[in-house]
Amino acid sequence: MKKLINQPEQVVDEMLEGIIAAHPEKLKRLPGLNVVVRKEAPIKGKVGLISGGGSGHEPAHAGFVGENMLDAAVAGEVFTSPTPDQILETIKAVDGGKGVLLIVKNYSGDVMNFDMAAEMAQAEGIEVEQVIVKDDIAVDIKEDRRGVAGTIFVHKIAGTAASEGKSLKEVAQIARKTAENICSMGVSLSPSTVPASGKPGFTLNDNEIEIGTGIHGEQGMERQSLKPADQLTEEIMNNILHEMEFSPGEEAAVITNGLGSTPLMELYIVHRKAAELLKNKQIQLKKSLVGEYMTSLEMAGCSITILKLDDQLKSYLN
Amino acid sequence: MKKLINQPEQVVDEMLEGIIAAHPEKLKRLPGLNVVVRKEAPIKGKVGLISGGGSGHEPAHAGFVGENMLDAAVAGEVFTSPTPDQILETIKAVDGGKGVLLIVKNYSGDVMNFDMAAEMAQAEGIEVEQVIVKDDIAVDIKEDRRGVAGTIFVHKIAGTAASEGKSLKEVAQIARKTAENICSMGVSLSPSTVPASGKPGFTLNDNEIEIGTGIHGEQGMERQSLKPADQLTEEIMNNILHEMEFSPGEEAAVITNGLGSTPLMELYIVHRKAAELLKNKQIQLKKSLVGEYMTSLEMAGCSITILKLDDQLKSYLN
Amino acid sequence: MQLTVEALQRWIINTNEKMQENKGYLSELDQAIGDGDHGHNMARGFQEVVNKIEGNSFEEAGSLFKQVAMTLISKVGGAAGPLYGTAFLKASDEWKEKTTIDQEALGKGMEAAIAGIKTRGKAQEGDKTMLDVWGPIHAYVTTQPLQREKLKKTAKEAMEKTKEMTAKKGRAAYFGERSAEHVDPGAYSSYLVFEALAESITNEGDANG
Amino acid sequence: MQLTVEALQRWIINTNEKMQENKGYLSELDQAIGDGDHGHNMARGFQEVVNKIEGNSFEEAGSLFKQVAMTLISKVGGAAGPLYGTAFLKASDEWKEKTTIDQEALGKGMEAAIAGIKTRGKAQEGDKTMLDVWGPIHAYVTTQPLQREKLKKTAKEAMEKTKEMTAKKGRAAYFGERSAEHVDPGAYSSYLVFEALAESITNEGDANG
Ligand SMILES: Nc1ncnc2c1ncn2[C@@H]1O[C@H](COP(=O)(O)OP(=O)(O)O)[C@@H](O)[C@H]1O
Ligand SMILES: Nc1ncnc2c1ncn2[C@@H]1O[C@H](COP(=O)(O)OP(=O)(O)O)[C@@H](O)[C@H]1O
Ligand SMILES: [Mg+2]
Ligand SMILES: [Mg+2]
Ligand SMILES: [Mg+2]
Ligand SMILES: [Mg+2]
Repeated sequence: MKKLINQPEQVVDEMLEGIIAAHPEKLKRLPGLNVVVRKEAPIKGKVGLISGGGSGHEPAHAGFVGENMLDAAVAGEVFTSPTPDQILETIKAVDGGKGVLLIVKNYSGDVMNFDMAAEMAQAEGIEVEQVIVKDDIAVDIKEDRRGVAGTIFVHKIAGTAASEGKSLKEVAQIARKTAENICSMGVSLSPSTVPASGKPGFTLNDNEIEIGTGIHGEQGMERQSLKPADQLTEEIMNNILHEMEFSPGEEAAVITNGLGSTPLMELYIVHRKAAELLKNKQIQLKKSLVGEYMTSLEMAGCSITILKLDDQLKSYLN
Repeated sequence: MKKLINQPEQVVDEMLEGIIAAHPEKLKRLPGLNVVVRKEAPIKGKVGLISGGGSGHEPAHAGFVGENMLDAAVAGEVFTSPTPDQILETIKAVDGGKGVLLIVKNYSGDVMNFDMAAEMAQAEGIEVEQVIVKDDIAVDIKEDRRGVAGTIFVHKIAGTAASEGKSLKEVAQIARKTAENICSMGVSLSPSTVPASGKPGFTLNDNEIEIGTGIHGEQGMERQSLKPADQLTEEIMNNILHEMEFSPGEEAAVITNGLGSTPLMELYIVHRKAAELLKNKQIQLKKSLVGEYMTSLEMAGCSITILKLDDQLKSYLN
Repeated sequence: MQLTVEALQRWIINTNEKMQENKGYLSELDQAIGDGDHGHNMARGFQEVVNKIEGNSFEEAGSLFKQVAMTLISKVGGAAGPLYGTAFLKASDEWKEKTTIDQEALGKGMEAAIAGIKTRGKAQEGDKTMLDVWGPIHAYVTTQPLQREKLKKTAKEAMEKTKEMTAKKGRAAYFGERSAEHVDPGAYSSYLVFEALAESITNEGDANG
Repeated sequence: MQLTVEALQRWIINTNEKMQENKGYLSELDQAIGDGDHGHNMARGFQEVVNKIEGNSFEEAGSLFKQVAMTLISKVGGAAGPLYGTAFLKASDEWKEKTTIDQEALGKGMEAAIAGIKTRGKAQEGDKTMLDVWGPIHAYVTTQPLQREKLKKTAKEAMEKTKEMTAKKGRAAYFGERSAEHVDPGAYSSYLVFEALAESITNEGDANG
């Protein structure tokens, strides 16, 4: 394991220190907790927005704390959901009197920990709503789908809605609508290594790739041999578009997301093909995000996320 | 070689297509050339700003084309300087009558190709100035130093100066002052593979790192065994600060730059230590950039860049 | 059988020792059908529990297990944290004010714990989770006189049975039928919990005492 | 010796064939003390040159070499592109209007080419670059009657000598003294250029013709 770290037990703490050292004018850390909060929080009259999950997905989630985005992010250990006590303190720290929305990715650990925190906060009289993101179509059963890079769209759209002063009910409703209109799928070319374990999460042969791998290295749909980027992109896009109903002329936003060690050059090559395929189907590409948004440490590969837009979602995305 | 590409000969062209597909409202490509230009270019009354070099350093350079930054970027083949004819066309495309500044990294290929283009443009009556960035202190002799991540600061500061309507002479002078106040140094944990060759540029043992490696895999200062991030950061910072004259209370901007496959988590761990060391020396950290700015395909490792600020540079950086 | 508060405390300390010893193995099990952190999660959480309770003496079982539960909830994380935490929290409610736990009280505590796990995790027995150890142990505790070796055997067999099951809940569910060649890591950590319980019973003298 | 425009054209076509054949080897040399693209750069550039000149017939040497130079400049890139491009551009100036090149004209063309390389690259002979082949060849061409095998030998020896040199210019300079175990890639590609020239001379019949 060749990593720029000190002690594996310290990676999350030291990373958060680094984030604060980089942006002391915008961010603060809740004392003693693995939580990054906007410096202005709590903001009166604005719904508080919290996301979080295991670490190792940077820039998710602390990287999305800021104006028109999140008020706070809770960081668990690497690939491990954060605990309810940390989430509860975060809720308290961002509640400006208008309630708090929790943006949760659909993993049993995240769901349970955020649930417990929401119950505790509600018991203390804070209004809390949750939106569960389930965008990874590599999992068959809809209810069991994992939350992956599409979560970024929920951060952004709910963030703008909250900034406009919308109520908790309204922000939650927009966030849920966003989540329901997102499909994602990834492909992995090489595994990542959790610092504490020191061993790669899975193994792939020299010429092997895995379609549908999750962002913690969860099993995907199938192993294949390496193929040209265009072919791979087409396969992923077909899977996604098969799940979504698009009529000619409708609009979409796309994230071509790097999983950690795939060069931006390759992401643009993939994005080029994705854009071409949308065009062929007369789907209008209104917004593109190409880069690392939801990573899996140094995993190689990428994911494609499509958000189907309507006028409301589009206006909040920009 | 496991890459998300089609034909190795097509990577630059397809990447540029992807960039344009992602941002059609902001960027255009010069027909038939590997050049990305702001949609509004040429902008009357503004000095045109061009950067460029071999591909494989994404987001450099096309990723920095935009408001308050570059007007255009010229992309060579992977790790190969672009040719004078492409640069000449770019100069013509961004000259708004106030002349053009070329931001060049100090590699003999880049210097010669940009020189030739500048001569050709001057012969056609266009005013051209150049600034050569030589920030990589891993090379002993100052005149031979390579241009690496510090180039981003030159893009940004010259970009703001140009936007303010400053003359070519003024913008060039500010750009040169910036370049003279930048020192960078990198460490590599694993090599990158140029698509056309299919083989890693060098080899490192499982426990080996190389201090001072260039962004094309050029030989560094020495090979060492892997050590804790804090120790490594201290070594790099000492090397850099040894080259720069800082008095207590003076101000700095820092880029903690990922070389391609190093997770953001690790970059923040390094940045944390860099910030701490600056604090110990009573140097005020005024601006931090942490992420991938000047990469080397999927090389693992990072570089640290320090820019010494004065009031003028600081005002243009923000 | 009567377990004093001290014996219960030793149960937890003994559980921690087993988690530390089996940290690597538990994470390996989790690497096969999950994300490879279960051992680290359990070892981190139980170490904190022991840091909190060791040296302290508790008057009654309720406050001991509330402390255990709250520490697990705030230190384990992942799926295991809320589940083990909820389990011990529900048991602590049952054991409030009790200075000794007899077999009946043990059964009642486990019943509450299992109900807590089910509510929190929305899983059933047979879904290839820790429930597939807790369930059989509960059945044994409520129907037969407690014996150290029998308890161990029951836990072990239940844990081993999860190997054949297809996961329906938690990360292992993503592996679908391919999960059916591996023991569930949460079932294994629960087996360790009850192995430690069995050993506590012996420490009290006769297993039926 | 007299080289017709057609013979000169065959020289360039033959050079391209050598670049294609040695593409991998040239990049390997460059991988050792540079960035591993020299073979790809030269092969790409000379292929374009041949695409442009093959089939066309040129009236005189100047326009042929201007075409060669401009294509190299716009297709090779890196350090080699401007240097080879400038070299042939300067030579083309010398060879303007000439329908044959004799040994004297060859020497004058090379002199101009070398001056161009030096101005553009700011290098000297001994810096471990392509100049360390161009220099010795120029010396030979301007002092002795041209002979095919002798020309080849001179080029080969000059190329091999770069192995011992320490690089002072170009990417190899970063390797400092560690560059001194490897042949310079640009020297090797220049050796191929002159080997092809030698073979063109033979095609014209007697090497001294
Ligand atoms: N919904 C659930 N109900 C009961 N047990 C569950 C559930 N989800 C997961 N588990 C248990 O938790 C274990 C995994 O715990 P752990 O690895 O620590 O968390 P995570 O899956 O979040 O990484 C599984 O082996 C399983 O026994
Ligand atoms: N300043 C220079 N003067 C003369 N020749 C040079 C100079 N710099 C580089 N070269 C030659 O160019 C060769 C490298 O070319 P190439 O690999 O194509 O370009 P790059 O170094 O930009 O990747 C070197 O082997 C050397 O012979
Ligand atoms: Mg986990
Ligand atoms: Mg090169
Ligand atoms: Mg796990
Ligand atoms: Mg080269």
